[in-house]
Formats: sequence, structure tokens, C-alpha cells
Amino acid sequence: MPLEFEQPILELEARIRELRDYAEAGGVDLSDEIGLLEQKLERLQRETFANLTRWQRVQLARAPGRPTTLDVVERVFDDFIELHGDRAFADDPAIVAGLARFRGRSVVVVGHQKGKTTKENIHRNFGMPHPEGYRKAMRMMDMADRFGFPLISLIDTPGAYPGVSAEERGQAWVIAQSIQRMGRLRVPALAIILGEGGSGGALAIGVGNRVLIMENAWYSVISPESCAAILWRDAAQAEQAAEALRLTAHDLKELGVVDRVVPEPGGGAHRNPEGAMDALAEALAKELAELEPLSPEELLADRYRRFREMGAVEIV
Amino acid sequence: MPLEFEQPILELEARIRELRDYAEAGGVDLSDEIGLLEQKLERLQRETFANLTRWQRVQLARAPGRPTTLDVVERVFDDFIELHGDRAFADDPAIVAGLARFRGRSVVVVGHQKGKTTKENIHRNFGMPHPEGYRKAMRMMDMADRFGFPLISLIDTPGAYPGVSAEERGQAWVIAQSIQRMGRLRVPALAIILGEGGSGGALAIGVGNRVLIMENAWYSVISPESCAAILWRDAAQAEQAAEALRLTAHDLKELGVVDRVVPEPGGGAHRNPEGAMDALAEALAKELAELEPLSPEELLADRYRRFREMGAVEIV
Amino acid sequence: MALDRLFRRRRTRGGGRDVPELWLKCPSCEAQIYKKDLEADLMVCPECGHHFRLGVEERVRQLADEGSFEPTTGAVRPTDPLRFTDTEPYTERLARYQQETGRPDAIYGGTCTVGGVPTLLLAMDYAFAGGSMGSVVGEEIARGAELAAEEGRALVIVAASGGARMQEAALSLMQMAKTTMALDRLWEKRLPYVSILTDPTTGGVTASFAALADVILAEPGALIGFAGPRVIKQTIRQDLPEGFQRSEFLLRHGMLDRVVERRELRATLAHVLRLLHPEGGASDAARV
Amino acid sequence: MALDRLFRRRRTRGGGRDVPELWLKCPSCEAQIYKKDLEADLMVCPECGHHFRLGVEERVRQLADEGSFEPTTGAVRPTDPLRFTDTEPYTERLARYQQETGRPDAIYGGTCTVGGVPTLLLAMDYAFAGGSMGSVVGEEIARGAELAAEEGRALVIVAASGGARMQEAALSLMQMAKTTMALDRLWEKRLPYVSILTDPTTGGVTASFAALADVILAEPGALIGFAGPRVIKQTIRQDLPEGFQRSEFLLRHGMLDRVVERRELRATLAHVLRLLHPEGGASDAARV
Ligand SMILES: [Zn+2]
Ligand SMILES: [Zn+2]
Repeated sequence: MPLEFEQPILELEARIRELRDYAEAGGVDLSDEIGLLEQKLERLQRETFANLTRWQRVQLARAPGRPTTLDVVERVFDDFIELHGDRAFADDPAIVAGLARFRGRSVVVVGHQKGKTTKENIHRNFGMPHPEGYRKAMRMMDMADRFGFPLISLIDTPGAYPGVSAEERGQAWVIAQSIQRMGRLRVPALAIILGEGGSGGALAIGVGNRVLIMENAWYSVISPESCAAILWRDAAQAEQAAEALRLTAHDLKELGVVDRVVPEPGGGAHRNPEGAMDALAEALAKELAELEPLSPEELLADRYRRFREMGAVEIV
Repeated sequence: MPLEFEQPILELEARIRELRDYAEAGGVDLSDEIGLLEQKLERLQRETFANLTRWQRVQLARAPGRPTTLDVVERVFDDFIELHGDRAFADDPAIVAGLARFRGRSVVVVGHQKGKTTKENIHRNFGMPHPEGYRKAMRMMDMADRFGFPLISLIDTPGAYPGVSAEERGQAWVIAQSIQRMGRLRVPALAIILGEGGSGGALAIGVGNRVLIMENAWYSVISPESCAAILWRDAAQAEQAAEALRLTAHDLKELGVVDRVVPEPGGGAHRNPEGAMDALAEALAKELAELEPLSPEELLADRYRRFREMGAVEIV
Repeated sequence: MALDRLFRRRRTRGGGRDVPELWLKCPSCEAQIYKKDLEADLMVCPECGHHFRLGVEERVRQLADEGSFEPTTGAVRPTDPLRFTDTEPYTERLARYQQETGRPDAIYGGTCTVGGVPTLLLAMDYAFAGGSMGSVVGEEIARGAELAAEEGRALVIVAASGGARMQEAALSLMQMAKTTMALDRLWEKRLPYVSILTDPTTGGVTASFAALADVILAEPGALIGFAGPRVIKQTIRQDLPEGFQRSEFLLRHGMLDRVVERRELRATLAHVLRLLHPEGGASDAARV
Repeated sequence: MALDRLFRRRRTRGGGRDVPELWLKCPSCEAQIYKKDLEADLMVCPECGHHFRLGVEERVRQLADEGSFEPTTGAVRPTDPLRFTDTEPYTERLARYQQETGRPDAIYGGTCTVGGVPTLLLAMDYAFAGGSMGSVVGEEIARGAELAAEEGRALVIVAASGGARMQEAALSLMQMAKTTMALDRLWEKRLPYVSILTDPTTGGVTASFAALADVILAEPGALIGFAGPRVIKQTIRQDLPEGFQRSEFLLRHGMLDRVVERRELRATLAHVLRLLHPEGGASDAARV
């Protein structure tokens, strides 16, 4: 189902397609008309996307068809092999992890995983990890340190799962531990917010030396819906909450929370996932090249400095 | 309930007590007779304990009244404070852990815990840990390394719990991890087999720079009963299996598996727990004094050497 | 402080009477308790043992050795980086809480000794915006950890928080990483860190520095968790199990070292710190 | 090898007939399978996929790059340190297994390459005393880890074992610590260690080196655990859950990285080793 603000674009596209089919079938030359419509389409798309509200970005970040972690490991990396399990309780399908090559070098990859169908989403718990998922992530961080491989984390979660079983098995504890473990990595750590960056469940694998974000992704301490439910006492005020939270890629760049915004192709990553992922690959390669010359001690100090400076306070 | 081979000793003790009561009540002087009987008692006890079979030692190791980990932390250590939990799933009452002082220095203590009553034994699962217990033990090893405190482990378990839940949560994995974690300690590690040293469940906290054993404790790859059930296809052959397994303190000293046998008072530790624990304290103090001058690297190398040499092979 | 607010609320409901309220109703057993008795009992219900929420200054008084406390917090003040407004501008909310509590934000603490051990003691103020963690709380905790490391002090943090401060959005979230990473300054110096979880400790505070202490203590009956009970109930559409997310539940599930009654808290804390801190001295037994 | 023994048993039961047995019955689906077909399928039932136990030499053939294997085991021989006798003296048992397998003890392996990666490959021999770990198995594994570290090789161990060898009592138990600690030699050199769990892997082998690999693979349907199912059944006095302690169960419970069919095993192993080993070369994709 297309998003509301995409409708005019999609309709125009459909009209162009029809026209082209008609021209082809009838052997008529409609290239001028089609050309004009295509210009109009391009303008419409540019204008729509130049003026997206924050809430519309949130919808884009959730749009079906956006690249997921498994899409990225398929296209951006070579030789991916998924590794399973937390060695303690279970394998959590809401987090995918493994080894791969990125432009020749071995890397460790870990990321949230949403499903593409309802069935898969139920299996993946809509990308909301249990403690086991974060424990698997920590095992991958150990692996990265053990072999000196960079860690690349892909963030796309509404949040850590807020359920009884997750609480029983220490959801808060494991998120804290994962933040700490990632902060202690002696190898380059790159985090990318692919789609949704929901709170502590996102940050748990977000303690990178560099934090990148896709242009239409969001990252916040709370989802707009939950924020609205608490502060406005009305979840329907999500649009307003999204504005207030300043949760878009450009907001976060301004706030210093992310280091780089990865541009998405016109129409958003869900309309052209390959294009989005290729842009991501370029950005990753650049950032990684900057980090690789650093010693483990420099990487630790760099990461400390990065997060130590976060926040806005006044000293009197 | 006294052990069978203790009966003659206990009967003689009772007779002496009766005689003494009678003498006191009637104002009669029976000191010669009592003196003779006391000599006889001393001889009987010495002879009985000099000729204990291995199976009888196993029974002593299990005798109610023997010092448990909680008894030892109470008498041998000062300022003990129990710490709980594995930070992942549960607190396992079959393993007790905490901080304490030993002759002025801070130490980390971890040990199996059996109950003294049926109710307590059910609570303690008869000293058979689940994976959570070993995870708590590993947390204590982290704590010892973090603060540079010696780790002292007290072993007294029939074995790790062989149940469905324990298997589901990775009993084998956690034992292996605990062995590895203890092997990597950068602080002095002392292990003492207090009573029963049942297999991997014992070794999981047994990777000390020095391994001590109480005189009437046992330590083996399998309990005599289980060994008999497998090799003789008859658990009743436990006595024979105990002989074959050479599982007593003196056997293990001969095999090089333990470094020091801590003598128990006449009649065994369960008849005089304080005496046994005071002997243990002396032995601990001596061993610790030898280890404390060693650097972390020397301690690691020492522990590696100790276990690397274990085994009996022929090279052709 | 939580109590002051409770009083205010009750007075308002009662119609603005002028009579000072000398009696309090225990929210757990509903007993009427004479206020002075409650204070003498460290704000623990003498009938049922319910632990009332404690003001931060009272908390410090109860934990620090007498006369040893010197505040270090207060110089760090909140700003409004997002120019956040919900039903009320963030700046106005802040001003109100600042006036009510006399503090710039939801944290208070300083240097002291506990059982003779040099300590940096911080307490989160639930009365200030539900003890929520924004940039100031994060900064004060990071500074606290760094100062403790520099001066060779133990770090003790009394947590009481509804979670991250929404009005600072992603910047609040980043405080989880900042505080967590600052703790490593203590690790490097082998200085202990003890966390005391009080009612309530949830969200981003539990999921960062509060869960990472060497020793984690909690007051009885405190609500402790990641997600709040309401959110969980919405998620699972079932009633929550009895005692769920309370201290005793967490102890059973392996997340806490000990649940400690308030009257024992200072002694237990001193006990732990003396064992862990290099200046903890010889055995307590030896002292006597 | 397990299969040879199976044959012998069947022949004996059949009354010592001379006819070679060309057909085998699958213990899982009970299909009659032509022996040559089974061998061609790497001893995997073509009907149901059941993985028959594999001899160690065949195992090495299936995993090592062709022509690369040089045995390193065999010089370490068992003794009888406890002069152990149950229903039969340990020395006689040993002699019988040695004669049957042509090996001194329950392990076989050597240097090779796997997908071009220099490797030290060890396989436990279930046909030798149930693959039990005594001093020899422990020593060969420790030597293997040390040699791999010295020569810059990956370590791969194919586990198949009923557990520790009772006839060496406490000395067997010590092999769990010895093998575990020897693995750290690889850690220091950043060399990978991959464990392959096959049917069955239980007891002290699972609870030491087998569970500690960087990557843990398992064949489908293998029995893997600490305690044996019989012991557990006795303990809990209930039937065990369906699929309990099988590879797929362990994967779900987070203990394994992957369950890999035998026909994929060499490729998967090579894939992992190439990613983890410093001499793993460039991307597979780049090679093509
Ligand atoms: Zn009450
Ligand atoms: Zn079959």
C-alpha cells in the first residue's frame, strides 16, 4: 500500500506508463507528451520529497520494500554467512548476524531484521529483539575484537521488545551490556540507521565510531506514537510528536547525533532499494577507510570522545 | 544417621558418656575405667580411619554435618557478603558467591552449596547447579579480575544438574565457558574440594593455580554409582567402582590431580567441622602466600602448565 | 521531593485547608501513619514496610557519613536544544521543576565518605520531571564517574527514574551511551561502582549505567525494568504476573545482587565499598 | 569405524553367513539402501537424509582438500594409569579397539588445507571406545592447538564422543581443562577454531573444547548435550520432549551457528575459514 503523499506521484507514473503502452500498441508518437509528463513527474517528486514533513519521513522509514539488513548483506557485502545463537538461551530472528567481506576485507555484520510478509514479520517479531538478540550481537562484537575485523551494525527496529519474557530475561541489562561492549570495541565500528532507530533497542548496536543514517530513516528516544500517547495523552498526535522530536536524518546531523546522511534515490529507498544500497556502500567504504589506520587505543578514545560530547547543557 | 563403619565408635562414645554420667551422679570414681575406654576409643577411631575403603570415604564426603561453602565463608573468612544472580536468567541457589576478607585481604569466593535439611536441599537442588549458577560463578571471576582479588572456589557437588531445563539453557556450554574463564584469570585462583567433586560440574570452578582437597573428599569424572551402572550395568557395584576410580584425596595427590590434601580431624570433618575448617584456613593461607607474589602473566602460565601436564600417555 | 508533592496534592484536593497534615496514608497497607513516626523510620511504613519515595537530600543524609558530604552537582544546567513544546514548552516545565526542587535538573550529589570510603554519591531526583535523564543528568553522571576516577573515589548512584527525557529526544538517548562509557574510567583505576535501584527505575536509566554496576542493590518493592508495565500490558494484552518487575522478582531472575531494606542500606553499602575499595581498610572484624 | 562394527554385528546375528551385505537398513526411515549408493551419497540416506556415522578417515577425505592431508596423530598412546578393571581390564579393551581401528586411541587427524586455508584437522573416532576422551585424546587436541598456533593454521575439530573415558577417571576429567586452555594458543595468534558436532557429542567433550569454537557447526539430527538422554529421563522421570538434544533443537536454543548437511559441510567450512583466516584470500566472488 502506497503512502498518502506518494499517491499523486504514483498516479502520474501510471499515466505515463499507460500513455507509453498506448503509443507502442498504436504506433503513435507521443514522445513529446510523455517527455513533458516525465518532467512534471520529476518536478512533482522533487517537490514532494523536498517538503516532506517529519511524520512523512517516519512513514517512509517504515515503508515496505525498504532495504533490510538481509538485503544489505546480500548487495553491499560479499560471501555473507549468517551465524546463529547467543550460546545461552535462543537464537533471536529479530537480529541477524554473521561474517562477510566488504570490498575484500573480512567484517562482522549485525543488524535488526524485519520481515517482508506478515508471516515473516511474526517470525522476526517485527524487528523487535529479545535479550537473546542483543546477546548474539555481543557475541559478534567479541568475534570482531578477536579477529580484528571491523564491526558494521545495521539499525532498523521500532525498539527492543516490551514483553514479559523480555523483561524476565533482563532486557534493560542486556541493552546496557551491549552498549558497554560496543563502546569497548578495539576495532572500527560503523553503525548505520537503515530505517527505524527506536530508542535503546537501536542504540544497543549503535555505539559506532561513526554513525550514519539513511536520508529517510529516523532515530529517537521514543517513537512518535508513544511520545504522543504520553505527552499529548493521544497517540493520534504522532505527527505533532514527530515534529517536536526532530527525529529525521537532517535533524540528527544538525544535533551532532549522526555523522553522515546517506542520500536516498528520488522517491525513497523503497522505490529504488539498489540505488539506496549502492549509496550506502560508498558511504561505508569512505568512513571505513578513515577509521582503519587508527590503533585500537585511538579507536577507543575516538568513540569515547564522540559520545562524551553528546548533549546540550549550560555550565554556570 | 551415622555411617555403618562409624557405629562401633559411636557406641563406644555413648558407653563412655553413660559411665561418666553414672560416676558423677553416684559420686563414684570410675576414672581408671573411663581412661581405658577412652584409649580404646582413640585406637578404634584411628584404626577405622586408617583403613577406610574408598567407598567409605565417598560416604564421609557426603555425610551430613560436613562443612559446606556457607559454613566455610562464615568461619574461614571475615565480612562475607553474598552476591546474587547471573544478570541473564536467574539466581541459582546451588552456587553461593560473594566478597569477603581472608586474613585482611579482599577475596572473591564462589562455591557449590548443599542444604542441611531436606527442604534446604530441594531449594539448593542438592548442590547441582543449573547454567545460571555457572554464569554467576563467571561473573565472580570477572569481579576478581576487575579488582585484582584472589578467587577462592569451594567444590561440593554430585555434578551439574542433568535435567531438561539445564540442557535447554546450555549446561555443556556454560561449563566449558566457566573452565575457560577460570583458566584466563589474571589473579591467584585457589580451588578446594570440600566434599564431592562430581565431574564437569565440579571442574567448572576447579581450574585453580592450586587445587586442594579435604582428606575425605572425592573428585572424579563420574560418581561411583553412575560408573557402576554403566561399566558393571549395576549401580549396586558402586563400592567396586569407587575402588577402580581411585577417587580419594590421597589417590588424586598421587595422580597429580591435586596439590595438597587438607587433613581432617579424627572421625572426619562432619564430627568436628571447626577443626576441619581451621586446617583448611591454614592450608589456604599457605598456598595464597605462595601465589600472591606472581604477576598476572606468571599466574596464567602457571595455571596453563599445571593443567597441560595432566594425563598419562606414552609417546612412541 | 516526592513527599512534598504528595502533600501539595492532598492539600489541594482537600480544598486548600490551612491545617498542616500530620498524618499520612500508606499507599500499600492504607494505614494512617503519623508523619513524624514515618520520618523517624526513614520513610518506611512501620506497619507493612512499604518504602516511600525519598527526597534526594534526605537520601544523601541517610547514606553519607555524617558531615562528610560536599555537593558537586548544580553547575550543569539544562537548555532546550530542540525548542520542544508539547502541551507546554519544555523551558516552562523546566522552570517549574527548578522552582519546586531548587535544583537545575533531576540529579543531586557530591563527594563524601561512606563507612570511611571516599565516595562520589549521586542521587536521581524523581520529583524533577520523574527523574528523567536528559543532557544534564547524563553530563553529571559522566562528570561524576570521571571525578571519582580522578580522585580515587568509589562511585555510588541512587537511581530513580521514569527513563529518558523525551523533550531532549535523541540527545537523551545518547546519554545512555555517554554515561555507560564514562564508567570505564573507574574500570581503568579499579575503583568500585555500586548502583542502588529505588522505586521506580525504568527505561533508559535501567538500560545503561544503572544495570552495569559491580554490585547492584535495590530497595524492597521497587518497580524496576526496561518497558513500563502499561506498555507491556498493551503489548501482550494480558494481566502481568504478580510481583512482576518488582525488586524481589528481579532478584529471583538474577538481575540484582541484593534487595536491602532502607534501614540496612547504609551498612550494606559501607560493607561492600570497604571490601571493594583499595582504601577500605582491614577487616570489619579486626576493627572491633 | 561405526559402520564396520554394524556390519560385523549383523553378520554375527545372521549366523556367520559368508555373503557380503550389499544392502543396509536406514535406522531412521527403515528403507533398504544399496551400500554403494549410500557411500556415493557420503553416507547420507537418500530417502530421508539420515546422516550415518562416519569413519574418521572418510571424514578427513570429505573435508580436506584433495591430496593435502598429512597425518600428525598416532605417536601418542594410552597407558593404564589407574590399572583399571571393570568387567574387563582397561588394557584389554584398549588392545581390542586398537586392533579394530588400527589407531592407538579415539582421535585421528593432521595438517591439510580446507578451501586453500592451512588447517589442522582432527576427528574423533566414535568407533574407538565411543569416542571417549582420555589422556590421549586430550593430549592430541592440546598438541593440535599448539601446532596450529605455531604453524599459523586454523583448527578444525570434528567431535563424536560419548564423553570422558571413565577408565582414566580424574585424569580424563582434567582433559577438559587441558584442551580448553590449549585453545587460547590460537586466540593469541588470532587463528580461527571451528568445531563440527556430529552424532553423538555429549558429556565432557561438549562441555569443553567442542562448545568453545568461534563457529560451531553441526550435522543434522546429531545428539548433542551434556548429560545423556537416559540420565535425564531418570532425573526428571518424564518423557523427553520431541527432538530434544538434537542439532535442530540446539540451533533454536542458541548453541550452534548452523546445522549443515554433510554434502554442504566442506563448502561451508571452507567459506568460514576463508573469512576468518588471515590467509583466506580475497572474496570468493572475486575469485570466480
Ligand atoms: Zn504500609
Ligand atoms: Zn533413511
